[in-house]
Amino acid sequence: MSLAVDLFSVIAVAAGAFFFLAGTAGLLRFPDAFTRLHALTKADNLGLGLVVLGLLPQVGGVVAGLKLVCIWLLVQLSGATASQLIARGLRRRGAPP
Amino acid sequence: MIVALNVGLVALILGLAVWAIVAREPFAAVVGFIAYGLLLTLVWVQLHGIDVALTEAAIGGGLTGALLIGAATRLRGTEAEARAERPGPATRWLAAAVSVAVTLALAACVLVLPVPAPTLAPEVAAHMAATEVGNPITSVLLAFRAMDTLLEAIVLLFALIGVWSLTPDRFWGGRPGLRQGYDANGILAYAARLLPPIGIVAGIYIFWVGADRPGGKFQGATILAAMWLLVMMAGLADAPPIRRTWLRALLVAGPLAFIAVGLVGAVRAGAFLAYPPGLAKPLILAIEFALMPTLTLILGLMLVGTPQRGDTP
Amino acid sequence: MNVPTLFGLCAAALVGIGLYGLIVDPHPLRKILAFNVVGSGVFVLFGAIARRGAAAGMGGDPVPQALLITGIVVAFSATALAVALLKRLSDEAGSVTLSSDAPARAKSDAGHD
Amino acid sequence: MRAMTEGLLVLAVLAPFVGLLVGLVLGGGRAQRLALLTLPVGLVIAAGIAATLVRSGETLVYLLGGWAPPLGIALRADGLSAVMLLAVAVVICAIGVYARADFWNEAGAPEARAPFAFWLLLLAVWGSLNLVFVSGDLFTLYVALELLTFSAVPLVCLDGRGETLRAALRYLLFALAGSLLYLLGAVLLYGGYGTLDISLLAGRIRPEPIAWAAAALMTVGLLAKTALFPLHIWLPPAHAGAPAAASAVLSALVVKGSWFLVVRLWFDVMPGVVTMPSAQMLAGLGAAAIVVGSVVALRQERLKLLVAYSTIAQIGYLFLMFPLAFDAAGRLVHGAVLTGGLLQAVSHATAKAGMFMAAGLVYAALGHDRIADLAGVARAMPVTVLAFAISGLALMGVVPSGAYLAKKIMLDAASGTGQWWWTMVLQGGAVFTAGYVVLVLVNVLRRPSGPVQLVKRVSRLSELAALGLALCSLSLAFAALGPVPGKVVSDPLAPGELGTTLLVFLGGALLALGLARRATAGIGAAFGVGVAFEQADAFLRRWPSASIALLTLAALFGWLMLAGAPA
Amino acid sequence: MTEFFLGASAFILAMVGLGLVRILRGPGDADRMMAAQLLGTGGIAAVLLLGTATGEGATLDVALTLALLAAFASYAFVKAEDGP
Repeated sequence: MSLAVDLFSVIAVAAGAFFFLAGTAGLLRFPDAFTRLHALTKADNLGLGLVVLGLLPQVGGVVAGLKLVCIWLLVQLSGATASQLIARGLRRRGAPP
Repeated sequence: MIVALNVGLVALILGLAVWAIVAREPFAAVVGFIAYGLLLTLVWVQLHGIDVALTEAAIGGGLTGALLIGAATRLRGTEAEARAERPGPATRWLAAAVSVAVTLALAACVLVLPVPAPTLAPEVAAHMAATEVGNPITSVLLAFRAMDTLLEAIVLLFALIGVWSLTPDRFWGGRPGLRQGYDANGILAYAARLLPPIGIVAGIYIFWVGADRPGGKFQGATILAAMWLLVMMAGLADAPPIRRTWLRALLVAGPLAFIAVGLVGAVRAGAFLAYPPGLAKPLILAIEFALMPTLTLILGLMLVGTPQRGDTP
Repeated sequence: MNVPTLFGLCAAALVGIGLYGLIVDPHPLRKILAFNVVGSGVFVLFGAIARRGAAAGMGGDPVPQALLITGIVVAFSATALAVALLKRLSDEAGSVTLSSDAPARAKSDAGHD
Repeated sequence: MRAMTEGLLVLAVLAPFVGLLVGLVLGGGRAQRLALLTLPVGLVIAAGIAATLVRSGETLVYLLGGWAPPLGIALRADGLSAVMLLAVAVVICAIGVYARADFWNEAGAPEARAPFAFWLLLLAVWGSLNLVFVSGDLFTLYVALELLTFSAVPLVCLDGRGETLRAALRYLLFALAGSLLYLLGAVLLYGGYGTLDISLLAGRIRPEPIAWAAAALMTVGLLAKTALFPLHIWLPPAHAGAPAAASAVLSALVVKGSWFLVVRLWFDVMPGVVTMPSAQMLAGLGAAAIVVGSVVALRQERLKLLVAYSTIAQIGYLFLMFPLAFDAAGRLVHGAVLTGGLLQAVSHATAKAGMFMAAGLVYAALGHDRIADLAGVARAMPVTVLAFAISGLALMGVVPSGAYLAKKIMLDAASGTGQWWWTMVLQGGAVFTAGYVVLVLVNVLRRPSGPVQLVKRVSRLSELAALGLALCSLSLAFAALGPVPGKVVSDPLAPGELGTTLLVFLGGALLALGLARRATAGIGAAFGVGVAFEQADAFLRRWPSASIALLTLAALFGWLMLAGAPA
Repeated sequence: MTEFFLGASAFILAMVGLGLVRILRGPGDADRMMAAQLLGTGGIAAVLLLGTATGEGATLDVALTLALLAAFASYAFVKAEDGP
């Protein structure tokens, strides 16, 4: 049982790490600011989500698990609001979309 | 693995520190510095200072970042003037030489630090029971070295008085910062309605666990201050005019309560800031509780800055 | 090399980097930034020293760790005061240079002549 | 009963702070009345501490929270602390009386910014200084230093003009650099010895790399805050630009806080670590400060800047005692020389406050303070000019001033230890001081070409406060005669003494003639020297030069301690 | 398991570092701000992994604080940029 749980954690965290890699690769390869940031947002949030998923069975305890999920949700929320605000500011000043 | 992690962390930190110093534009330097603050949090985790990591995350990651970003954006027009004053290569080399000398001397000191390292951990462990709290950091901050914590609150207050004393005369007593626009359907207003309830719970939670686990009034108050600022930035609430008596009363309530408890100790337990046996934990919690609103207000107001308009909203 | 020594050396480097910036960068905001880098270097050094003192079941010496929290707060207050002063200077004088010399001389004479 | 008297140490710190906290809530005129009420209370507390100390003869110790160091923090007051506490209380009270005229919030009127801030900051400076004097813990001292800086910086720019804001920012940034170096040293000491308590450290510290590095870093950090030449980058614009009452606080008191800490460190924490060569260098910087500060003071066109530069010279004086206080075994010891140094600090604190107050009154009355246009002021405001003159005499070390007695003690030590060069500096320093005092007096005593136009009547109370402090400084020798060995001042009115005083005046007059900006530009060579000094000062007060000097000095101090250490 | 978490943490940190190098160079301030915001996500992941590896439960609170204040600098930036 413990082995299966550990295996699940390893796979999820590894997948999360992969998404961080993908996000960074996109960042280095994509041509313009908007696509770059778009790619990075998606990849990083997925990456963090998978890491959180992988850690859920490891932290031991419902409260800690709730905290983990809460952290993920908060990052989602702040990422979404901040990128929207910044993008809107960019457009208002007439930067190329 | 842990070695690779630490070496990588150190390399990143040094790189970001260099970036914060040499970047061409102040804004780029400030962004680098914010990332630097984030990595410092990791350093504190690695050095087993979770309380410090919490403080760094709240202050370094949140408040200092917002403060510097705001300043860098506002001062964008002043870069050219400063660049013209950049010292010549001879001065820069000399500066580099003396800085390297200091680094080398410090490095030498680090390498000759005595083994075994002197430590007060056993002393703290031996006397912690008398303070009735489970977090050694809280024991130090509110019992063994309570004076420092009282002074810390007073330092913050002095800095706030300093910030206020810069007010243009015509605005004295008025509201700090600029009037913030309010857009009911805006994204910021959305965030400012959603985040603060979570933030307030988290802030109070971190304050509450501080007695027995990493956390405490200061870290909690920083989070609360950040939430208050968010609400103000979104235009949902306005900063209070600084002449309000209730505001000023709250600003001094924490330190005054701290001093009052200290004086009670002088009468009942034989020394200023001593706690009568059995009452240590409730008194410590009372002090922290009294300090929370004070610290929250001071931190928030310090970030909003100098009054720039009159009393009217 | 053990962890405290590694971070101790890192701290020494941070202090040097920050001091260099403090000396050469003419912009006050950059000096404030450099001050914070030096400060964090001092704090990391103290943190490394605290970690060396791990004993009695604690991951580090709690006394320096508690002092670090106070130190961070003090550094933050200093930053906030300096930034407020800098903003006000920029509003009032329209320039933020620190280099103008013996400034009281010209101004107060002009004010009363 | 004993605990009661030692509790005075806590009260000395708390009284100003509580006054400030409550004043902040009361606001406006009530804050100011509360501040004025706190002044005598603080004075009584300081006097109580001094009286207790004299009676018991041993250091007062108060364990905060009942926790003994190294875990807890101890407050301590020895003779050094008590004298400083008392001196600061007296000067603050006089400044309070003086400032009533400039910073007055009418009872019914709405709260005004500058007066409100001034009274709160005055209490803030006071509490912070008291904490510096009584704290026995290096980290608490760091916090105290920052408290002092945070309360002193806003005083500089109370008028809100761009120039003073710039001076304040420069002061803040340089002082912060200094505090970081101090903190770095304290951190190293904890890493090496596991305590921050002064008396425990004194027992554990040994001459070795960590102690040398810490001593060097802490010393230069404090010197930056004290503005010892060549680290005086921030002082002239800050002290000259502030309102007169604030200048008096800054110049007379605030710089003494960090100076006091240098004394504490060298004499009480690491007397076995610092070496004779490093003390010689410290005093050498002091000598340079006297020469440069005095000559540049002579070159000033404005009275307040002249007084600010003279502060730089007087700060130099305060460091002359270090090489003279070593005993035969090469250790720094408490003794007559330290008493002399302390006396000097107290007489400077009182005289310098009096001098800045007088200069401020002249400025307020005339609406300017151009030295060349001061003719007739002596007749128009005799009490103010008298206060300035007496402060000047006290600074020069004329009988029976405290500075005179201090100089005597140090001359005695210099000849006793064969350090003839300090005899020269001590005597020469008085001549330099006489130079700028004579310069100002000659100008105010000149007959005006027309009637003197006063734009404002100055408050008689303010004038008396300045005069009182000046007289205080001039008569300090009487007060201090007790603890000083009698032979030093056998006969202060002997013909020889009077002759020396006359010589000092004569030398000062010559200097003023040769170096002052306007007086006699004809004396070519001397004029060139004056310009050269001005340029050197301007160069050193550029930010990069000053900060490089700061770190270079740290390296030099470290090296001198390392090289001079017993093998 | 501990080793694996540490390794994953180091890996994500390396990615964060690589991204930083690219983004700090600009060109625009908005890019930089966004980058700092997003790299915070990687930092939070690293803290979580590190905390789990060392078994220090309180690191969760550190990550929680970071997550709460993650967007704070960005908000300040937008406000300062757009004016009140």
